[in-house]
Amino acid sequence: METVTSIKPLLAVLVSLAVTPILVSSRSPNVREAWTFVAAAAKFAIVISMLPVILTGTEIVYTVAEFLPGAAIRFRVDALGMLFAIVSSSLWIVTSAYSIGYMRGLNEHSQTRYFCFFALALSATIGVAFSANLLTLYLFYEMLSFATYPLVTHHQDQEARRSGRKYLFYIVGTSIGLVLPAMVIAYNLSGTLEFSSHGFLTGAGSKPLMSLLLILFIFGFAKAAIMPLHAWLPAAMVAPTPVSALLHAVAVVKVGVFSVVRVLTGVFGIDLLHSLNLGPFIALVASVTILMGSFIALSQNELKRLLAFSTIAQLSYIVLGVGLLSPKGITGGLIHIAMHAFGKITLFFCAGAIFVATGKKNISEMVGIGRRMPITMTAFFVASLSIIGMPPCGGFLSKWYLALGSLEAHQMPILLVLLLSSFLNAAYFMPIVYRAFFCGPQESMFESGVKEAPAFCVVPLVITAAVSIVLLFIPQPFYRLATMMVLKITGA
Amino acid sequence: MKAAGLLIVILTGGLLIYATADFPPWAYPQSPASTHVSPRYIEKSIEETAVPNVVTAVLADYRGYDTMFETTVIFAAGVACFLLLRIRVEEGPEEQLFRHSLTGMTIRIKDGRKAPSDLEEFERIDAHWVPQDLIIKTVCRILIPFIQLFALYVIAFGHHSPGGGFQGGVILGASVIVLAMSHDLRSSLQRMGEKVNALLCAAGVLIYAGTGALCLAMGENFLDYGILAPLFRCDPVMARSNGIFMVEIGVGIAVMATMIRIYNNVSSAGRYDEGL
Amino acid sequence: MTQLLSEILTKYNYWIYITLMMIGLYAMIAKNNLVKKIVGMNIFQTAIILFYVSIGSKKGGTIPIIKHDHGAASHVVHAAEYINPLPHVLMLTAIVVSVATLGVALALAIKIYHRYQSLEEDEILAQIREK
Amino acid sequence: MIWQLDLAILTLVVVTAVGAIYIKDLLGTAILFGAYSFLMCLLWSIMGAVDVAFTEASVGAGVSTVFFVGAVFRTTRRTKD
Amino acid sequence: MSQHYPVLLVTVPLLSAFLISISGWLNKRLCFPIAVAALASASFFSAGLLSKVIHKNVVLYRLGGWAPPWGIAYRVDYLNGLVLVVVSLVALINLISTYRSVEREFSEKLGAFYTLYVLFVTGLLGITVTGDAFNLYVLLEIASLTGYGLIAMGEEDRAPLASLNYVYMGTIGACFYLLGIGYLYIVTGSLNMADISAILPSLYQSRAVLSAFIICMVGVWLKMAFFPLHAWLPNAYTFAPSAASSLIAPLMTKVMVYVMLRLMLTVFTPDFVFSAIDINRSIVWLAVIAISMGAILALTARNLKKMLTYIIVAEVGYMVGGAWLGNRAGMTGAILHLVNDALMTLCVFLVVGNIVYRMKGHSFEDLRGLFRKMPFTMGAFAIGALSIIGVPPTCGFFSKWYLLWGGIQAGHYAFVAALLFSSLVNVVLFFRIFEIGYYESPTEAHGGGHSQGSIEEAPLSMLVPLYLVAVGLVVVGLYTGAIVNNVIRLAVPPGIV
Repeated sequence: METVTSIKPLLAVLVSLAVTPILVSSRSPNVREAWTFVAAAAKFAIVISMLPVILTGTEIVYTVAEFLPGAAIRFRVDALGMLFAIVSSSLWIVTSAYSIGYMRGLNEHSQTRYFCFFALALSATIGVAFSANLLTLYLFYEMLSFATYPLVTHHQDQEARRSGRKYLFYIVGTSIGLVLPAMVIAYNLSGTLEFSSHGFLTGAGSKPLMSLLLILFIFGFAKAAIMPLHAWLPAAMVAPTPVSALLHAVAVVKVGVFSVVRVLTGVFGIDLLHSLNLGPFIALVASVTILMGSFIALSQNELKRLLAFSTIAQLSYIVLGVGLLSPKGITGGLIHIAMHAFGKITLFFCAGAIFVATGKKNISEMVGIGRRMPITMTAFFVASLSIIGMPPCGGFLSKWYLALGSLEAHQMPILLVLLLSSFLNAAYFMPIVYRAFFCGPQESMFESGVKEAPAFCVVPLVITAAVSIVLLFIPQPFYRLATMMVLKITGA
Repeated sequence: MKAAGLLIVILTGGLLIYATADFPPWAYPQSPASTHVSPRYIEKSIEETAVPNVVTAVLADYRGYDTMFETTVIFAAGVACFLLLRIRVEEGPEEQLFRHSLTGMTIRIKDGRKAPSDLEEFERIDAHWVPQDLIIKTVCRILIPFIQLFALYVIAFGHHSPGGGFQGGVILGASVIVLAMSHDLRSSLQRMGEKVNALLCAAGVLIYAGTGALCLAMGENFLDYGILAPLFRCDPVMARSNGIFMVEIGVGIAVMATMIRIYNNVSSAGRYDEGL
Repeated sequence: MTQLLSEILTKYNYWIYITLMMIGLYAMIAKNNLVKKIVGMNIFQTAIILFYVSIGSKKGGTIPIIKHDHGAASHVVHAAEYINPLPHVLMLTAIVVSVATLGVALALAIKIYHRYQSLEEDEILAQIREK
Repeated sequence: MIWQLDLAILTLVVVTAVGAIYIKDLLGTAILFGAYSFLMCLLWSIMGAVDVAFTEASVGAGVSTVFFVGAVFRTTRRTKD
Repeated sequence: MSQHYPVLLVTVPLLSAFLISISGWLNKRLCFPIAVAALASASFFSAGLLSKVIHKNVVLYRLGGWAPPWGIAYRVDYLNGLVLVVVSLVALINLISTYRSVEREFSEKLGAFYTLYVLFVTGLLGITVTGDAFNLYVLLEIASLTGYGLIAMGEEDRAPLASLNYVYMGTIGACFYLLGIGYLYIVTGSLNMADISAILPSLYQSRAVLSAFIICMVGVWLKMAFFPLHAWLPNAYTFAPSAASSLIAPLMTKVMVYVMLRLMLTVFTPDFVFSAIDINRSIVWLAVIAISMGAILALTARNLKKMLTYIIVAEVGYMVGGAWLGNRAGMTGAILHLVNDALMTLCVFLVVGNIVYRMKGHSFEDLRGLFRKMPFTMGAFAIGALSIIGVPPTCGFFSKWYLLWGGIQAGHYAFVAALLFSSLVNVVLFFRIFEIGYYESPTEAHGGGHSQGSIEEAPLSMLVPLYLVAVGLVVVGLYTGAIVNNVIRLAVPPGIV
């Protein structure tokens, strides 16, 4: 594996950090938001500029500080990190536009703080994507936890306070209580924390110890919302919708899943998991979460909560894919990072747009909304197809690979889980769409006439919905990156 | 609390008794303490410092650095007492007592009314102390010069006999305290005011540390008095002796001033008005 | 038995210092009055000084002031003839430290009395709790 | 060194120490503490520590006692224990 | 000149203290500049010493020109070189930062305050630099005595009582140390640390040596407030004036931890401490209790400053536990945490100083709406809090890492659990503060007169040093590798693996 040293990963992380002083000091909202855009664009440009190098199979490395042999603050850009970084940095641009529309539309307070911490959170996300070892990953993981706290509790009322507590209790409690000791134990066993393509724990300890470590890691990264540590995610839906959209459909939860994937592939390694036969355990945990999440989502009335439970279920697809330990399954899981991101963010944007335009949060109040907000609801329809996994949307691709993976791994029950889950997805999304469009004029809860949310809200969601469709036909570069990663970790 | 205290005391005592069993017998001449470091002091002190009183030699030369900080401790205590207690009051306490010196009659002035302080025959007396104590006053007045003389002797003769800066300084301070007790605080403050006292405190330790710094400035290690020989126009060994003397003077001044300072603050609760 | 007795006799200074130290320690822990505690503190400190002075003593030794004649400093001095001076030096320091601590402690006690009109710890704590 | 004298002083030292702790009058405590210091000073001069004894006589028995008396004078003599 | 650094380090502040005292009576305006100059030069000398130690070797200095063990000697090695830099820098930063609050609280007695301040620092520097066991005691008394005075000057009524309790406990602690040294002296006849440790190996089985060790340790633990000997600390630090508490809280306990390490590593040597006597596991258990109790007691506090003092109690448990684990990682962690904790504590106590300066109080009620009123102060507080919690890249994480690693290596899982428990409790503690500052708006009674939402930030002279420390937390964290490799690795004796 060739490596080159470049400061670009650090720049990608720091570029959003760098604008925060400007954001704090600027008095005019326009200047502030312009800077946000500049930062987002710059970040995306830096990330994309690394893509050609990565696609040639080279990795980019940059060491900031080494504090112990084998434990440094170091960036390493590989295919998996690149995949995740592209998703999150491109969605930041879209979300910035959406945020402006949403925050101004609702005339929210403390917008400066909001944009500052948003930028911080993005820094942390990119940092996680590019981290070369557990220590760096943990660093940015924690940074993300604390940077998103003010975003989650943006409304500063009692409900936000409760949710904030829950959020911290789950996220920080597990990261300090489970991940930190697991990390120290891993370091004590192997003398390094550096991710490697076949894991660094091979032969380092007995099976019970390895299983313990696995449990500590999987549940420790509670951002992945694997049951029973999922309760923070619905609670965190008190946040403003753009926050929910980017952070809770993309950045935060994906960081959790990404960390789990990194640990499974870079710390344990597929071979070790194979030889210890831990794959079925991971698959089991993921399957339970998928089914439970979908079932609970069926019973939700508040749209954002429904989306939250849907997210919980969808995240576990990714874990499930890796847990299958088969090349196709892993490919499917990795692609799902991108597919789900575009689909779910569209859904959240729609929910936010509905709230901005009508002030409605509950599904039961949305009968007939399709006539009033046709563009929004069309996008909603497209995105839900993607989530369900039906063509012509990108979600189909990832689910297809997951199904292939389960066949490859000879795990029929998993295939059943996937099918059942898709069915459940359809069962909670389709009624919403149906009732939004197909209802009599007398049933409709809205006056006639089209009244969409502000353009700043609508344009982003149209873009992301379109991307969801496009991704089925042009899955590059995500597909390419995922297969590169699979090639690297399985050696196949 | 009492039971807990007793328990702790018994535990600690038990530990100490346990340890004592391994001690060499009391006053055993071959014990490590008597054979390891200290013989050199006894055998070489005259040769190296020309001071027969070994304690003084060790105190101010071999371990002179300790002694500097010991003086600093005293100085710090003085400053701390001042910082803690001193309160500046514009007018005196609520009531003041004045005695008519001819008749012995006492009058009481309340609530800051005009006091007859400008009249010669009235003298201010402490609110808590009424009797006229002519004998004590006179005896003390006679004694104080002798006490002070003795104190100076103790400082100066510390090289050859028990004594030195500390003891002399304390006695010197005590002489002023005796004055304050036999007369009153105000008359001792007249002789040594607060500001003079505070400056003396600092000056005393400054003499000590300054001597050390002088050695440093002349190119030797801190407090290495031998280098001062050219200043004293004598050989390095005598220079050590003289250096010790300088230092002892500093100690004496600092200790004296601090003892007075602590006494003034404690006995008047920081008001510098009516003492013991 | 005789061994025990000789143990007691040869080290009786040490036993006394332990006793005094424990008296002081007990007073500091168990007494309620602030000034009593300060007295205990001083007894505690003097006990340690007694201990050090006991280390210094030497059978057959005299006080550590060298007999000398002016001009004839060259005559040999035997360490065994004089008491160990080092503990004395250390204890001069300790005495001074104890009086310094005493001064500060008394100043504090006076300050406390002016605030609470009491030197009894329990009464003061009760006053604090009432507030 | 006369051991009888030594023993007597040691006993007295303990007695004054206990007395200083237990007497129910702070002025008495101060005075007994002075006596304690002075006995200590005697003890040390018996042991040959003349400089220490000298210091204790002036500091412990002298100035410290005066400080105690001053403090008691500025606060109160009464005590419960 | 540079061969005199060790003594200049101590005597320049000492002489300046006397000058400050004099100028307090003649010209008050000079006090502060003299103090700054003194501590700045002390920082310069300590930095010079550390670089000398790194580039050459151990620095020795004979005071009065007498060779040890007859005279007093200074000995600067990797361990105390590091601590010296920390002490002098923390004292300097705090001095500059608290200039305004000192002016306000002590305008009458400026000279006396700064005299004690500089003397306190002198005492700590002297404790750190000395190689003589008795000299250490004298300097300990200087630091303690000045500390009593500084603490008792708090505006609150309870300060004198808290300080007097500190006097009692501190005196017992110092006397125990003195007694322990006496025991060592009686069996070795020496007071020089290096000399004692050379004589000791033949006496490892002696009961007197064991007792000396225990007594010294108990004394030092009393001084550093190691649970259950911590009773004096919370009140003393809570009621002290803010300028004094932000000086004493970061430094006093840390320097005492240094003394403990010095006793363990140099005087008694690791051979004795970890092999000849078999008590290290039980001491780590004590540390476990200390950490847990510190955390639990902190939960009960209803006052920001008091909460922080209990956190100090827990942190002392960290360091004692780490040092007693008996392996290299634990010892490294203890030393590293000593440095980090000094900075972290300084940071949060400076924040408290700023809050007290503006809000005139430090109970939880005074913190309402503080994020809006003092956003920059609270920003720095957040960094300090994250460091205490142990979030990378702040320095608190890295020392905790070493401590955890040491605990796992030693197989002492209770210690690991206690560390994690206390970190989690710290999260609760600090986020409770954040919640109060973030969600609750000041009540009318407290906000009186001020319009809501207006910024009342502390003056720049307090903010700049605060941010210097806050950024320093991150920088020290990032340079942990360099600190450990160049200094701490060499400070831990090779006997400890």
